[in-house]
Amino acid sequence: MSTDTQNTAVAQPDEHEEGENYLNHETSVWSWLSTKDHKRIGVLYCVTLALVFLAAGVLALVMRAELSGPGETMMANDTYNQVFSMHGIMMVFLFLVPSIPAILGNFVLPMQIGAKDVAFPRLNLASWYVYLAGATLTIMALLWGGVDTGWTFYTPYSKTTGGGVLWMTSAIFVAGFANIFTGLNFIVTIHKMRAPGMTWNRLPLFVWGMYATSIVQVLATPVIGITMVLLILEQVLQIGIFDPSLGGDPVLFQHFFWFYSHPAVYIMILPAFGIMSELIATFSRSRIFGYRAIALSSVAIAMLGFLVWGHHMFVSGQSVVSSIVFSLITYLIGIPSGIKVFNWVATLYKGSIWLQTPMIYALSFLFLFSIGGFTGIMVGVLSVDVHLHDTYYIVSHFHYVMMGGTVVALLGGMHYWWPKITGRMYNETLGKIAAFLIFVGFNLTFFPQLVLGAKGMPRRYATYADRFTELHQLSTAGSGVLGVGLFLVLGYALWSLKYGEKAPANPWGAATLEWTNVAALPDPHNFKRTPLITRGPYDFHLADEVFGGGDGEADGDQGLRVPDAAPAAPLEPSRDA
Amino acid sequence: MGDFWLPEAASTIAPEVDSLFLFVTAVSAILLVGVTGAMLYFVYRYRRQSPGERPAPVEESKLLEISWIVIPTILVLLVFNWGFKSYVKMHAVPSEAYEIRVQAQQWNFLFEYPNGVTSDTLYVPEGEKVKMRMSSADVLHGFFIPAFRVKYDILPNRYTSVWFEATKEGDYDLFCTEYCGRNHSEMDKVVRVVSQDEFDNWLEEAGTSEDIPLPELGKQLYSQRGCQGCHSLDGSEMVGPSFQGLYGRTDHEMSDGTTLTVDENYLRESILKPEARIVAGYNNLMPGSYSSLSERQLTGLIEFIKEQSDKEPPASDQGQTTATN
Amino acid sequence: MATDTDIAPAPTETDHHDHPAHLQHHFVSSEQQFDSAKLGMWLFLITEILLFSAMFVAYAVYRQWHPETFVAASETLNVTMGTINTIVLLTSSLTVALSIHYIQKDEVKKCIYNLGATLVLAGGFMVIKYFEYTSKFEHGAYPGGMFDPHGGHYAQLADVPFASQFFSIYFVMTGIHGLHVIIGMAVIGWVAVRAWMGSFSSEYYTPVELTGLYWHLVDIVWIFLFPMLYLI
Amino acid sequence: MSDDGHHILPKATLLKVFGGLIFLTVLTVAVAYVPLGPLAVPVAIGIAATKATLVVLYFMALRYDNPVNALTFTIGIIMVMVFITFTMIDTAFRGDMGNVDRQTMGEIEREQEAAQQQQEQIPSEQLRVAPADYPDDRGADAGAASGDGDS
Repeated sequence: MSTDTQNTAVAQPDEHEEGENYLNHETSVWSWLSTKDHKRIGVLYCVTLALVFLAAGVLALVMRAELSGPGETMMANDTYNQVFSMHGIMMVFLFLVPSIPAILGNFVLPMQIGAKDVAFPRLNLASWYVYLAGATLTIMALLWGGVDTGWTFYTPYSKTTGGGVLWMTSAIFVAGFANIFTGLNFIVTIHKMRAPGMTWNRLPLFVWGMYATSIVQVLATPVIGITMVLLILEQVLQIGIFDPSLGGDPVLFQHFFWFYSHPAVYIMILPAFGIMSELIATFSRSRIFGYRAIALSSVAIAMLGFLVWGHHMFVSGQSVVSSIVFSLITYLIGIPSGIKVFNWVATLYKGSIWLQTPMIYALSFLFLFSIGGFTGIMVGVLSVDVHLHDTYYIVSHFHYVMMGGTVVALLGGMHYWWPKITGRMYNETLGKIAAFLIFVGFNLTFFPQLVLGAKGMPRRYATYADRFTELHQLSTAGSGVLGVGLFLVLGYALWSLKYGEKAPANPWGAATLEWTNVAALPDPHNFKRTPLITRGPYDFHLADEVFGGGDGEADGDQGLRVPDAAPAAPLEPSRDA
Repeated sequence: MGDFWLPEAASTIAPEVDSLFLFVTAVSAILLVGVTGAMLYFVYRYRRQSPGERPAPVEESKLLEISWIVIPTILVLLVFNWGFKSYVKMHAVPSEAYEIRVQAQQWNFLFEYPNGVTSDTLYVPEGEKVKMRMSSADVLHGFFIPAFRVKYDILPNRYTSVWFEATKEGDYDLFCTEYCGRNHSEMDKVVRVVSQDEFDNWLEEAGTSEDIPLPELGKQLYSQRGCQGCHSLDGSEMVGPSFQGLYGRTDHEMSDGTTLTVDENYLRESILKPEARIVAGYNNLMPGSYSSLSERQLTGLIEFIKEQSDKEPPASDQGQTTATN
Repeated sequence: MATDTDIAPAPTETDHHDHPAHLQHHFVSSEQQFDSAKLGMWLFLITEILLFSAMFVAYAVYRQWHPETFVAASETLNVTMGTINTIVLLTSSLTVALSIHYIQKDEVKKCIYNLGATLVLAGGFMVIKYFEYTSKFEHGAYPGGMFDPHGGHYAQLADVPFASQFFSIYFVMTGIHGLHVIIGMAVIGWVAVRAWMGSFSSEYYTPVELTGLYWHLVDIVWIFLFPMLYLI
Repeated sequence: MSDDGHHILPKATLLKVFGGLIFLTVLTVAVAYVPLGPLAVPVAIGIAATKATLVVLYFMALRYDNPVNALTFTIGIIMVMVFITFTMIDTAFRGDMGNVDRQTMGEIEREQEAAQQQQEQIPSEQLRVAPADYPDDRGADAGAASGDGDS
């Protein structure tokens, strides 16, 4: 199996280099800042979010460094509290929630459904600016003395701890609009902008994932917005809804907070499911097993996701009745996620599996997300959660889901679509090394935390009892490996921008429209002609007839196969297509 | 496997929680190995041999799909039912339980026994059902004893409770698990499980705190009420001014630029109304909850602070306050 | 949702060869553009509903805990003013609906008159709201921590526990609703100006229709606020 | 133009709906003065829901609109219901833990203790310095202090 993609495509004619593409048809800074092209907005988001991830990731390394010893090793409690709060807030609200939809959703989704652009391009650009405004407010919060409330802002503590909280809650309120805009845009795009012949049953599963995500974004985000407004009013006007000393109820705040923040977990993970389906289908060259089950389970998860928020509150003073109800529904939501995992594994069966970097990420995802899911079942068990709540078990559980799930899927997706976004190939060998380092580093970091939590190590502790030391040190060591892996990715990604090999139009032999009907670097309007869709998204067995082979010349001796005269829609698209 | 994962079990509910935990862990491990094994096997078995491979589409199997919906559903419902039963048990406080009050504040727990004894170590008798009636003076806190597998948040505006029956003598950890600010991670205490006799003896002896001398009482309060978290006795800088050499200082500078002499009046006011006058260079971070100290406790605390200074009592206008010395 | 099988809409005959000025390049037809805009607006409306929902939850919870307080406190509100405001807002909804009716029939002038009438009614609503607010402030019926009722029938509230919660909810809900009215007025004004400039016709009136939808939602929120706060 | 989404509502319909809305407004105000006991809330909310439905179906023309829009709106409403219902499953069943208190437990206990102390008649020779109005103004002071954001 070829592991190196470098030496094959060099000799190939660079047909795609001629003519204009979305990167070179305009090049001024202003053309980027005022662009309404969904692909460019995706790139803008990509750069911004990479910076946020870098900042929040460095904070994580700092935290792990502090925890390398039981006492105070390098910072005071106050500093540590601010560091973990900022890590959580930035990762959740400014990185994970927007990440996949804003970067890959923006870039890929319209192409996958055969549209020229999203339904509301101006709104799309506005979403990026609104996001920037939110990020700016975050910086204001830092200048104002920082925030040490954790990402949950539980009252009454968040009311007593200074002005940074005001800025930070405003930041979350504002950044929420960016997500609403994106979600709203995608729903309308998927409903109204599909190319002729692109029926709901022919939608790629990434689109289904984005659709389910967008529903959650539109329905849940307004609630965190109003919750933040009420928290601000609580500080400014003392309205006494959440503050117990004024007659309010702190547990009510938790209801408001988790009504958004639990569905937000699905905002983060559903797009990852979408990417997974694309990767597994393409790199095993087979139709997704149980397409319908995967598509509909995404929507089911999105809806059920609104009924389980109370499982974050089993020991916070909510009624026993509601704990029981929430716990029961929590199990129902575990099942659709399980179905997906089984279906993905079944897709590998009798496929033609090609172990490129994106596929390695996909396989890591399957393993890591399974652990995330099983530990999720564990903390959903009422009496066991009493022991595990607010310990490192929870920390580890949600990192297995958020980092092992979302971030690993995002990395897989970035590698997969990197040729389409940049027109360059990354270095496959380094890619595999980094994927391996990330997998090992991740497990080394977070598996010890599962054990720590079960042994009773509470979360959000700057110092801890001596007997937890070894496991903490193991975890810190793992975070180092993880960090090296991630920086390696950053390094070769930047390197490939300049020195990477030119990418062909369809290096992986994928079957979705963005690979088969779009040039190596997409045209500003995506398609030369609107495609006419006559097949399912993963009909690889039709590859030769319908979309012109696409073995992926990166995997061997085949020459570059530019997509055939792309099957395009007739000039007058007709209803019965 | 239990030793690897879980801390020592020392309450009646712990074995129940543990067996459930281990059951879920075991089933998860089996499923994880199955899924990963199948995945790795397929990856090897069906690896791509030539770039032109066109595998034939696999027929979907309804039976397979239904089986992996139904089997997990049965499993999780089983687990839910199990967890639900022990959760209800955890919440049904037996009526005969011995009640201990827990007062939480930033960053300290105080335990109060029915006879009025207060303690900063939680003494509980072995083999007796004990109920903790908990409240907080400021923000949310959490009450967590890993060895007993009990946890519940402590709220400022209503009582919450947990109960347990300790089964093994020994010292165990007690942690605050709801993030509560700066010294959250230092808000831990010791739970000491002793035999019923020992417990009764301790309770009786501790009950005589009325007789101990004032400075001694102050010293106890200094550690019980969490003063040591912010005020050192050796002059080192902490969140609040050190008590060393504090009493009797004549050049104590305030944040508004004025200076004053540290006397009993000032100490008392600073304990009861910390926000009234702020020492230069410090922020007002002191909880307001010390106003619940009794007169005797206040006096004791002030006497204790006075002992930390070798200075003479301030000379002027101390008529009625020095009278108590 | 999977049952919705609308395929990309077919263009109408006129569209392909000469695009109307309002048609953006990435849409195939006016029809598609209109449908997209309208679906987008409905989605926006449900975000608005969910924005208000948290306040409705707060209301429901506190009312469930302290029903007597809510009855006592709501008696201090001025039902007459509330009723007048309800009728004012309902009328403004009618005028907006009529403005859409007229633009659909190409009667631009009548459309503009109705938009103008809506603006006037919305202004009237805010004026009445202003008088209601000031009369409360005069008697110390501020939200939450500043609550210090005195004078008139407010004085009795001093002894009612949790009355401040009622006024917090009252001010937050009506305040945010009022904010929506003001935003609505700005948008209606802008639409009226554009109508005046002749941007709209029966062929293209999407902004008028979307503004109408928004305004009706503002009305619906008030329809619930009125009985909840003033009557029960 | 096709019919869906561009349905022109006759003026008569609009006026009739408006008439209905005004009638229901008058009705709900009138009913508020009738002592209905526990029925007062459901009746008032029911009338409001009817009014809202009229507005949605006719003024917003959802009745003649694309079914997707109707579905969108319905899902939104369902979510609001879910939010209210599930939150109230908690707040209605907190049971023996009781409802929220207007003050913190600490303040309540402090007040009780203060009352007890007054009864106990503190001997005059003991320390006594704190301002006389203490502790009644503590709440206000604490509020002001926390508003400053001094940490």
